[in-house]
Amino acid sequence: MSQHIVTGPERSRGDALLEIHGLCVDYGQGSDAVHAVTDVDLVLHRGEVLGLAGESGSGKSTLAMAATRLLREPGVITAGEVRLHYDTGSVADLLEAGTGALRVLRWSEVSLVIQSAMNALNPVMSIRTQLTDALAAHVPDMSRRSRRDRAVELLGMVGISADRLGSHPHELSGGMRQRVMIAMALALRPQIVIMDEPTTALDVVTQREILEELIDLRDRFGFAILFITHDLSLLIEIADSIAVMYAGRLVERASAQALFRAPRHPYTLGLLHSFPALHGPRVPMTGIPGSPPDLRMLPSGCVFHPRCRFALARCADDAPPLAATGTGGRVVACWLQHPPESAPTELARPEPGLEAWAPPATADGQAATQGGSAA
Amino acid sequence: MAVGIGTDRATGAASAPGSLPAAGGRSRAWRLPRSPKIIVGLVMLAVFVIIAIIGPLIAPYNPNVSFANSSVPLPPSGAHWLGTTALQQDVLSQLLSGGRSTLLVALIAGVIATALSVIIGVTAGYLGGLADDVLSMLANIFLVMPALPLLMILFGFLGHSSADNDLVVALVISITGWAWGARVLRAQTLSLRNRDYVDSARLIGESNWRIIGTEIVPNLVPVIASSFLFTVLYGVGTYTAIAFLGYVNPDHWSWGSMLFYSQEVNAETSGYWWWFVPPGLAVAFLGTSLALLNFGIDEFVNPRLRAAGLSGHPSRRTRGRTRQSFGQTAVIRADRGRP
Amino acid sequence: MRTIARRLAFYAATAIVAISVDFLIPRIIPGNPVNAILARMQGATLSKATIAGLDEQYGVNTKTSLWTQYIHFWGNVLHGNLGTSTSNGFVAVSTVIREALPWTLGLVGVATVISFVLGTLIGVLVAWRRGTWLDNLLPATTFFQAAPYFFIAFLAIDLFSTKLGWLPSGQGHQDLDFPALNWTYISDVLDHAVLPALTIVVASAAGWIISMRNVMVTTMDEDYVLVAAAKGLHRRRVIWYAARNAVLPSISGFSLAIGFIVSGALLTEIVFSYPGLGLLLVNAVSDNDYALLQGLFLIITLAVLAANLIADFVYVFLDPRIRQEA
Amino acid sequence: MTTPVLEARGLTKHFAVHDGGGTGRPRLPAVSRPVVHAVEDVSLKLPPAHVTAVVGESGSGKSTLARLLARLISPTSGQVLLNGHAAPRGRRRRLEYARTVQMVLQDPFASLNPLHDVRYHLSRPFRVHGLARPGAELDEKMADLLERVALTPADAYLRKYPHELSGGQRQRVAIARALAVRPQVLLADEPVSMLDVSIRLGVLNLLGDLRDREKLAILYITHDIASARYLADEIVVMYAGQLVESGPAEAVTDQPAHPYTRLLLSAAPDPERSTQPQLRGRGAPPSLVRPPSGCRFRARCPHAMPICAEQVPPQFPAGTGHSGACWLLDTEAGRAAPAGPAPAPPGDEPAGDLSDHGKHA
Repeated sequence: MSQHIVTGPERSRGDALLEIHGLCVDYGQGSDAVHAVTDVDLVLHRGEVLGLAGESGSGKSTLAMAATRLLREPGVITAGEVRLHYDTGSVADLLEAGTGALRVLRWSEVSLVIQSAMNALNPVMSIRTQLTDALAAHVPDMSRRSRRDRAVELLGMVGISADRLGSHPHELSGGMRQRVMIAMALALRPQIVIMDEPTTALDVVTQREILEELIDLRDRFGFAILFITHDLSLLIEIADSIAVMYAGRLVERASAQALFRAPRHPYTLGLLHSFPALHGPRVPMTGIPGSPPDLRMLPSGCVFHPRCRFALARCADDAPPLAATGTGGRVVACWLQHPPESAPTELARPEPGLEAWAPPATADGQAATQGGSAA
Repeated sequence: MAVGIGTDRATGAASAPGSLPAAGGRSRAWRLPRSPKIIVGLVMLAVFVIIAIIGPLIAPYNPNVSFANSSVPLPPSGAHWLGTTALQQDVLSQLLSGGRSTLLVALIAGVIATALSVIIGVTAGYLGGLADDVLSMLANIFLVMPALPLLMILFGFLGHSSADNDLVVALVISITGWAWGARVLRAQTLSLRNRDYVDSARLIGESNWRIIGTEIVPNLVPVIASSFLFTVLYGVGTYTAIAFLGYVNPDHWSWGSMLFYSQEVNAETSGYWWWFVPPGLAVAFLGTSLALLNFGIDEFVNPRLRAAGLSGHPSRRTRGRTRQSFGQTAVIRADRGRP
Repeated sequence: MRTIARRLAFYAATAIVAISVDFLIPRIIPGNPVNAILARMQGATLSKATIAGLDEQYGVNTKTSLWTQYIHFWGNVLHGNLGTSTSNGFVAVSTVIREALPWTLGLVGVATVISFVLGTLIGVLVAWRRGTWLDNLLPATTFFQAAPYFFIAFLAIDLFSTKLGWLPSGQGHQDLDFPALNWTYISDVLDHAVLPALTIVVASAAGWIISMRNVMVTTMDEDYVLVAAAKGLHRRRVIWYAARNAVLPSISGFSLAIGFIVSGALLTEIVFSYPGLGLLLVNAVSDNDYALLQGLFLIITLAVLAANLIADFVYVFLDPRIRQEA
Repeated sequence: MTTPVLEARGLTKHFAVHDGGGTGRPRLPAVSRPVVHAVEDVSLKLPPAHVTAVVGESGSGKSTLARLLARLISPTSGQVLLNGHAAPRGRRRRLEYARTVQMVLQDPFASLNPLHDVRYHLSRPFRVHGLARPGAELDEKMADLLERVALTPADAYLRKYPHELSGGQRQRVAIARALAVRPQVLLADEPVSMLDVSIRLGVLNLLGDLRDREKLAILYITHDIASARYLADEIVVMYAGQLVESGPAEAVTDQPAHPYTRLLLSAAPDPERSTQPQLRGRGAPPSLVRPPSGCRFRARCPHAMPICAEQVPPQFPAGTGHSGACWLLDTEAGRAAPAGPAPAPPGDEPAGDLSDHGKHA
């Protein structure tokens, strides 16, 4: 069934697909505006799984929704550009696009899977209608029959039998609904699929099954995924690279393994130490002291400094710029990395070479990883 | 009126697009609602309350006195600002005298019906089980039965004389008016009953009555207020209808009875608009003030209902050029002084 | 289907309650209705049998137990025997009602459907274009929602009939004996129905507008509407995604509204002297025609129940979650 | 192991299936409605100074179990023993029970009434149980309480309303309220799942401290097996209303005895994992309205045998203080494949297992 699904001919992994530059998003306007996303730069490459990690209020969903112009009122984009690269080589700035242009590129270039599939599927419409109406809107000359065939094919891709076409969402389990959402997202073979906490509401076994299928589909069709979640430990397993957000700002971006083995930002380090391990000796861990800040009353300087155990005097006054560090295009916004030699040992671990990387199978290795947090 | 809303709840770790970390939403629960709807509604209602209290005193004439023998109503003039009726009575004086009974009956009916609906609705919702089944059934029956025919058959048998008594009229109106509030309150109580903070109160050993009194009913205040306003609105309409049908003692001036007399001589087909328009508008605006307040409470309970143009202060800049439209986030380039 | 069965059981229970209320009201309310009737008939000589019949009907001067009377009452109701109308020359109540019923059903039925459809469409539009000038419609609708039906009827007559002379101000048709069913007659009936129908539509559409607008605004916040926009569907289709869901609460709230609308429509009929149940009702009260009063209450209640049942069928048809509930 | 403070013996809870209650539409009275077998024959002991974690997916019955133990709902059958005696009934006795057993609920945004300030929430348990007179004594006790949950200075918090607190602070207030009566048992139903990742450990550590300092017996309900391993002394795994495995925390996670526990472990996120985990037992839990005969996991189990459909597996020992409800562990019948207390690590079982089962099947 997959034979006639063609992945784009000239697609090569690694080209920039979606470039976000200096994006700023507010909720509300004027003096009560809340700055939900501030000056974010992010690039999604062809075929890449880019993880966007952060806690509630970090702006990760807002960023993704704003970049696709789907953010609701009172959200407003106040600065930046979002460039979408087509297969043909042409480029569109989504922030300058009009209604018609946006409608054409939606779903055919960028599709979306959101958290709770119960709410993302229309409760009074059949699965078939919801699978085929995007086809009908974007491929007007497609016959009713071939739309149906495509819907069957899509369901097959996510392991759901064709007899579910006539079902309504309430007749499916949570996992099935999320599979339908994924199938729907792939209907027009988009280059980009944005996934906003796609598995958070699911049980861990179902979550794992769906992630496996997802990565499998990505390998077959080569689309890129912007994967948004608060679960950093999950992201490290499935993402190629990860961007960490805090209070609306990007604080660190690196390849998944580099971020995991050698975090450069104290917040990333803290997050990594907020997930207890499944193996090895049990060691006390502390998480991060304090709470995420209220976006209405952000601290001065580096927004993370009140919770940072390494904070320097200047952190309270100056916001650190997002600066390149190490190799592989990783960036970090932290004064501790200026210069990198001055960083505390926990934040200066050697980066793993991707080729030379070997699984640290021993319990000792894990203990060492966690040692930093045991303070 | 410090009221918090059960529906107002942050979503915790799950950050839905567009939902802020709930700080703003939560503090809202403690502020006196100040929407334009509520202010306009309150001002209008205040005017009517003042008319009800001092209206009969400031009426220029005795509403019962005829000034002439002519049977042709006179249009508005310097002597009679709102003209006269077919009996040559002063319309303005009748209008000013007619507010009191309308408001009083509606108020009494509202209080009785709301009390009934709170008792029945909260009991049904909190107790659940058979009590709920029976009480909900009762409420639904009263909801489905058309009220006016029921009132008419009641007044038909009671005879017109009984309708002189404001209290009897209010009582009869409240019998047909409690069910809506009871149904809404039952549904709200049902959802509150399963709230974690009710379970928490139970867990520390609070008694049922204490839980109803301190955990459930205070959170129902907006719903009760809305149900009360709705019943008063219903009372105004129903009392006016009954008076319009002529079941209220003719000596008892109300806006409804003014409409009754104007209808008796076909004022509407004779062009005597000054006779029926003032009482009709008075009823309509009194109702509007109550409905606006109700609308305000709804918006307060569910802020999403707010009309963007009437609440808050949208930036003038955006209104001209980029209107927010669904599925297309506005881009308003602004220098916000980046850090 | 279980939902339908449940609703049927509920309506049956409501009908039983309504019939019992109908039976009880003349018996629990102080006073002697038969004397009142006799007083009103003045002079007219009534046979002993007629008076005995009245006594039985209202349970006065009788030794039969209340329960037996109740059973008897039920027997009469089930046979369509609603007594005789004293104000209409002792014709059977059922005959009197049968003549008036089509007028009311036609007027109220058509007006309600129009007002529901119109109100719902406007409500969708106002919700979708939130933040535009359309928001200003809401305070205006609030006014119409609060204004009594009969006041709007007054205004309609004053404006369109008295001042402009476009339409007749009363009756259901020209006073013709035995009208033939031809175009002249039909257009005459329609002519007479326009103003009353307009009154009902204007007065009741406001409620539908506001409720639809509020549900629609809430529904537009649902994720599936966002997904519809994200799919790049045409705007009308996106609106449909939301409206299709938002209309459900309106339909389930039908029972609440229909009682109001019927009450308002009866008053409208009175203002227009429309030959329907409303006019009968008001005359029955002023003539102490208790049997007719009871019969009317019964018929109106049953008609409202039937309308509710239809709304329930529509609801079940439109909501797959209920439809498949086995 | 010391005598348990709280013990569940054969607790079973069947719920009537809801039919549209709460929609405002009338419904018929209950006539032979089907029931959900939410919790089936669960026995459990909570010793003092001990955290027992109950791990399971949604619908596994873990929250129902906690509510049964808190006596928010009453069991269909089975017993709750408090310090070795049948738990008391009646209003007075309910207060007595509440003084010993307290509970913290999942959602800190819902468990505090938005209309009441922290002072009100904390003073109520003292007032209800007559533990402090209003005035200085009460103030002192509330300050002490806030200190116990690390919310200082107390004065700053007492005047606050729930909406002025962060999620973590709210959950600490909820815990403080539960601690006011100096209970012996604290039932915590997913106390951190609604909190931000970075502050979860703070609350978990607080629970650990309470166990150590105040010798509380704590029941920690969670779907996150890694956090159970972090905090708990003992882990109990539930599946579809039944208890499938229990034992010392590290034993359960490092040498899981039940195929379901292994599945759970292999599915849990683990950044240390080098290869894709192998899921053995895909699918969904069975309907609890008509639960399958025998072992409820058998439909998904890679090792299912005929006996699994015939009889509910009892708890078989799987090591010191470690047991599993799985016929594979039935050493006497010679069915057990993995000899000794340490079955295969999660995910990669020796192939020998399967062939062994095949012979018996």
